[in-house]
Amino acid sequence: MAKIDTAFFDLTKLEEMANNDTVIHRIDPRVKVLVASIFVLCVVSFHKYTISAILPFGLFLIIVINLAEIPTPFLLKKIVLVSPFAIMVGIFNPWFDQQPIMVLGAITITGGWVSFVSILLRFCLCVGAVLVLIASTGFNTICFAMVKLGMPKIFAVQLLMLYRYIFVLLEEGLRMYQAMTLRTFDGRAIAMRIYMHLAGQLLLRTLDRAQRIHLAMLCRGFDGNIRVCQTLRMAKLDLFFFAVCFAILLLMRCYNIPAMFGRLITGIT
Amino acid sequence: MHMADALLSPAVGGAMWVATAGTIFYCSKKVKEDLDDRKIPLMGVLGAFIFAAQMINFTIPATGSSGHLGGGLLLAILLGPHAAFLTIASVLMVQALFFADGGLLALGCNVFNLGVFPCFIAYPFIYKPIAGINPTPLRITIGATLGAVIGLQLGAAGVVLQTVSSGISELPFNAFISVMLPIHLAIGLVEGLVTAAVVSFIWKSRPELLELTADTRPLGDISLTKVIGALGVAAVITGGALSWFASSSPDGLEWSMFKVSGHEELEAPEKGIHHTLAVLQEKTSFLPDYSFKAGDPEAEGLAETGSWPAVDSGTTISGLVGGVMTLALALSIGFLFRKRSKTA
Amino acid sequence: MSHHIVEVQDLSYTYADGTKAVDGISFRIHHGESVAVVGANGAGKSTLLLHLNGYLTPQNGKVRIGDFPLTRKTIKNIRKTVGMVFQNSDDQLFMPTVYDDVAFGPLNLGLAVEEVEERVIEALSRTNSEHLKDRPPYKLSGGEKRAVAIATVLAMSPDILVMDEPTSNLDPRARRSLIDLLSGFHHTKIIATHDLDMVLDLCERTIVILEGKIMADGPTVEIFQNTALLATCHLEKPLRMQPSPVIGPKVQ
Amino acid sequence: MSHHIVEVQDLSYTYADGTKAVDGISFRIHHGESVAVVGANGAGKSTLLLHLNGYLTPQNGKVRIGDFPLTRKTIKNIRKTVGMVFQNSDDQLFMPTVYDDVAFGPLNLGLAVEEVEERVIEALSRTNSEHLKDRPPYKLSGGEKRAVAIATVLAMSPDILVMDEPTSNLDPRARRSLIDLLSGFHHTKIIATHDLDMVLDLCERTIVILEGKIMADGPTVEIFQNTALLATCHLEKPLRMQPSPVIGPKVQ
Ligand SMILES: Nc1ncnc2c1ncn2[C@@H]1O[C@H](COP(=O)(O)OP(=O)(O)OP(=O)(O)O)[C@@H](O)[C@H]1O
Ligand SMILES: Nc1ncnc2c1ncn2[C@@H]1O[C@H](COP(=O)(O)OP(=O)(O)OP(=O)(O)O)[C@@H](O)[C@H]1O
Ligand SMILES: [Mg+2]
Ligand SMILES: [Mg+2]
Repeated sequence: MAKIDTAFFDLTKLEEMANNDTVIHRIDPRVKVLVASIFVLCVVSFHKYTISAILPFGLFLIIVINLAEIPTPFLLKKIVLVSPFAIMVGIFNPWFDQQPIMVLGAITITGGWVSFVSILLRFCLCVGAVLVLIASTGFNTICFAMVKLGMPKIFAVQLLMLYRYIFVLLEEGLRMYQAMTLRTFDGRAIAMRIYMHLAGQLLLRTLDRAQRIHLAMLCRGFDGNIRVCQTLRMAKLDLFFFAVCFAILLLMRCYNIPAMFGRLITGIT
Repeated sequence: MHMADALLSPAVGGAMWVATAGTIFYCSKKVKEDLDDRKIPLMGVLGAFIFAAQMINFTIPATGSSGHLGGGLLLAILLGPHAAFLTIASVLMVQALFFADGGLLALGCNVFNLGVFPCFIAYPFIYKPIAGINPTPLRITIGATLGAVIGLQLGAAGVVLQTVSSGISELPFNAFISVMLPIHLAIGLVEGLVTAAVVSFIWKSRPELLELTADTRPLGDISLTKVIGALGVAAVITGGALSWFASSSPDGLEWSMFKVSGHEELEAPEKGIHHTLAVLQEKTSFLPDYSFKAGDPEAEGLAETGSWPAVDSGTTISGLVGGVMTLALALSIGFLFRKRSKTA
Repeated sequence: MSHHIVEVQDLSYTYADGTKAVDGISFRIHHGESVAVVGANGAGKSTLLLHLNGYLTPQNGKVRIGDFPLTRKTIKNIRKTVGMVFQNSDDQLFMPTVYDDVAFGPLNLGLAVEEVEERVIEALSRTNSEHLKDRPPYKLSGGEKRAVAIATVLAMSPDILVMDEPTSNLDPRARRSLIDLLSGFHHTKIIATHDLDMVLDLCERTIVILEGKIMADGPTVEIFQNTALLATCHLEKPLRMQPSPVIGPKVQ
Repeated sequence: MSHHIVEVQDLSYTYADGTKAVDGISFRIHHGESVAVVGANGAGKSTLLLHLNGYLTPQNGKVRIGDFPLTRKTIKNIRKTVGMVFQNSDDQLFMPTVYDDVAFGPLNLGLAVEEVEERVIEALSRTNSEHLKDRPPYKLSGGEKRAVAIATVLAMSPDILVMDEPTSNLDPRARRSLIDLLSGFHHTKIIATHDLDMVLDLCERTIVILEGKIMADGPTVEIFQNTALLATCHLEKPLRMQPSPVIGPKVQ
């Protein structure tokens, strides 16, 4: 079936999760956006051969996922779905970088394999972080948070509008796609020639719709400025949460905790 | 093709973020100055349209593979470059958040690659001069196809540059670009044809809509010098950020300098295919491997930061043991939560 | 205030492609009247309505709303006076939540936040949709969307309500509750529709349009009894005025 | 050929987001029957119809069309047998001209060009829209679009016609001519609609759905006289079965 069905599903599913009410959901969205950004920045800032030092970040993520009660199978499925590009690019590392990095008995592990695993790890963590952010916050709230963090308002307004009409247009597109499929019989994706007509038709309707929406806005006193009464209140608890997360992330970034831990256990220095 | 966080270094990702954010601010100001309040709903709805249209795949004739609408150039034609850039940024942001296409850090790169080139290069310098003020279907087709192809080639080159200069992937510049460009040539052709068809369709059926939406002012609006200037600023920012990161971690700089000079101390394996590839990479990656922080080798875990080729089995084993334990801890935490939520 | 609240004089409008959608229409609608505009598909109903709130400015002729002739200068005031409910509610609900959407207009009027809140709550409760406050519009059913769309308009406290096909795509119950809702309003109402049974319930006066021209303008009941007129204008008697079918005509 | 032509057994469908749109529906429709599917907004009518032409494959339960159970293998045949007319004709007409659009299906069937031409002309003439042949679909009126949409389906010579709200947004005359058109077809017809008066004219049997479940299935006239049932299912008696309003109730 077409991607368009799944897109609809993903959007509604994530939006639904965002309507939950957990500790993580209640945190101020600005804090969440910032923590997610710092998280990603920390993860990607490790050297390319790093594996063990990144693992604690996974731990952090798993704790947040569970606190936010986000279903793990769903997340895993999404991560796998988008992995091809990272894997495709990363898979060349073992080939180009055959520098031995460690020897475990008879097996020599090359730098390429280590950095490949590292890429996959980073990938899962970064994608995970984004999905957790959206699933625990919701798109509109993220937008408001970004405005508070300095995003231009006009950008935010059309972003909100885009999000609002994605649902309408996906449905419209889906129905056109259904109508077309029902008169084709070989079950393959649609021909490019047909697609052009489909897209043109949809665009025409979209442009007309834009005019009607503009009219609707004008009728209600729209003058180029969008005013929204949305109040975000940063509570002490939010600041505390931010401080704690920041400290933890920094700690994990600066110290290779697993290695330290391992040294402690094995007694090797 | 979307850049992914996992392949980016913070320096490159950060620099691209700054450049993109700057462009967003600039365009927001421009659109606001435009005082055309029709554009706000139009941008939103057209963004949603691009999003929906991209979700329908079609087969590319004679190849059997499937493609989808790109949208950058189409938006520029319908909205003018500034509004189009904002719209593309929005579409990519929604995709990054909901479909994990790319990621938070890579968003900067993706918006840059898929937005700047079509809006500020392909549209004003290729599509517009060719299509002219009184377009014909032929002019539209040529302009859109060429514009899309060139825009996408630049975008693909952007992906390659960003990947290579991040240095997480080992792909050498030459090999990578010689794969990316031809692939995106094909994609660009398809995208161009679809864009052309869609624009011609609107132009034929409701010409007034194009007049209504398109930036009717001629080229003077964005001059070549301005664009080159903006790109130059972006490049300077990139370079500045890079060298700042580099100088703040002298070890990393030193390390890459050694690598470039092929210094003996590094004892890199300088023979056979590795040697040639290494040389190739040195020659081609004009932004060498900068690393963000390699300051404290002890804290980094010597084996992993790999002050090349130190194979310290002790550190390695403790890293391994600790890593396995972390993993086990992670799994058990997940398991515990699951159990609790089931009993609750 | 002027005695007649909506006045259209010899209005014409031609679209860019040459379609003459409105062709010399004149009428007056008084304060508190409820008027139906009916006619075939493409007769020009929607185009006419677009003039009443100043989205289209007259190419020919005049439009007067209350004390103001419709000009570039008065448009802003006129849009405050005239509230328009669209055929497709999705076009009208463009904000992230129902609350934001209803608050959009009052905020643009420059009201204080508390007053905005008050208006929103009042508008939502008048359309019985207070419980939908925090929902995003795409999660509403067709009937709920229509009710919220009306609330967005009411929040501007307009004097005149203009509606384009308010009952389309609603199930019978949702249609009925909409009609009940509208009959409770004491605004001047102008409704373009194909649902002649609703006209029978809501409007004492009907204007019939054919190809951009007024064919009849008078009391609803009189017009609906003029079978010849209805036939030329692509209309039919309202279903309730048609003979009830023989029960069980087709069971084999 | 099988005696009963459409058979649905214990069909359920849950959308990816967890909405249970169809919940254990079973019925049999015989050759030549004309059946209405009615129910509130969101009752699951459209979802049910999408199963009958193989756009959705059953998650639970079975669908049999003619001699074939609906499976991945038989989909092709089933799509040929079942023609579907959508609620919004714009969704269905996407080719540059009416001719191309009607020819789209037959061409996909792999027919020879002459035969395609023949079929197109025949389908267009059966819906009285031959004169629209070379017009682009987006320039047609609502009623014309609906007629062409039906022609696109007829060109595939289906045995069964499935229609989702065929009369929505049509003016009274266009609605009437559609009803006349449909009553002239001898196909098996399955029509989901809110227009109960049309049901009265076209369908001898009605299936009432509420929240994905069948609440009633029987002769139309019986169902429409069961006021209690109609009320629980968000429906009302067809307008023609409602009392005619007192003439002139509201003229002031
Ligand atoms: N944007 C437009 N450009 C060109 N022609 C248009 C446009 N909008 C409407 N028309 C044409 O103007 C005429 C009147 O259209 P209008 O939408 O006012 O009719 P209507 O009475 O509202 O019809 P319906 O009952 O189908 O809503 C029609 O012939 C239509 O095709
Ligand atoms: N693609 C989808 N994804 C998720 N839920 C959906 C989807 N399509 C429909 N639904 C939901 O399934 C239920 C049944 O919808 P359906 O469209 O079948 O109702 P319907 O009876 O045709 O309503 P209407 O009379 O308004 O056309 C509704 O609750 C609807 O919100
Ligand atoms: Mg209309
Ligand atoms: Mg439906």
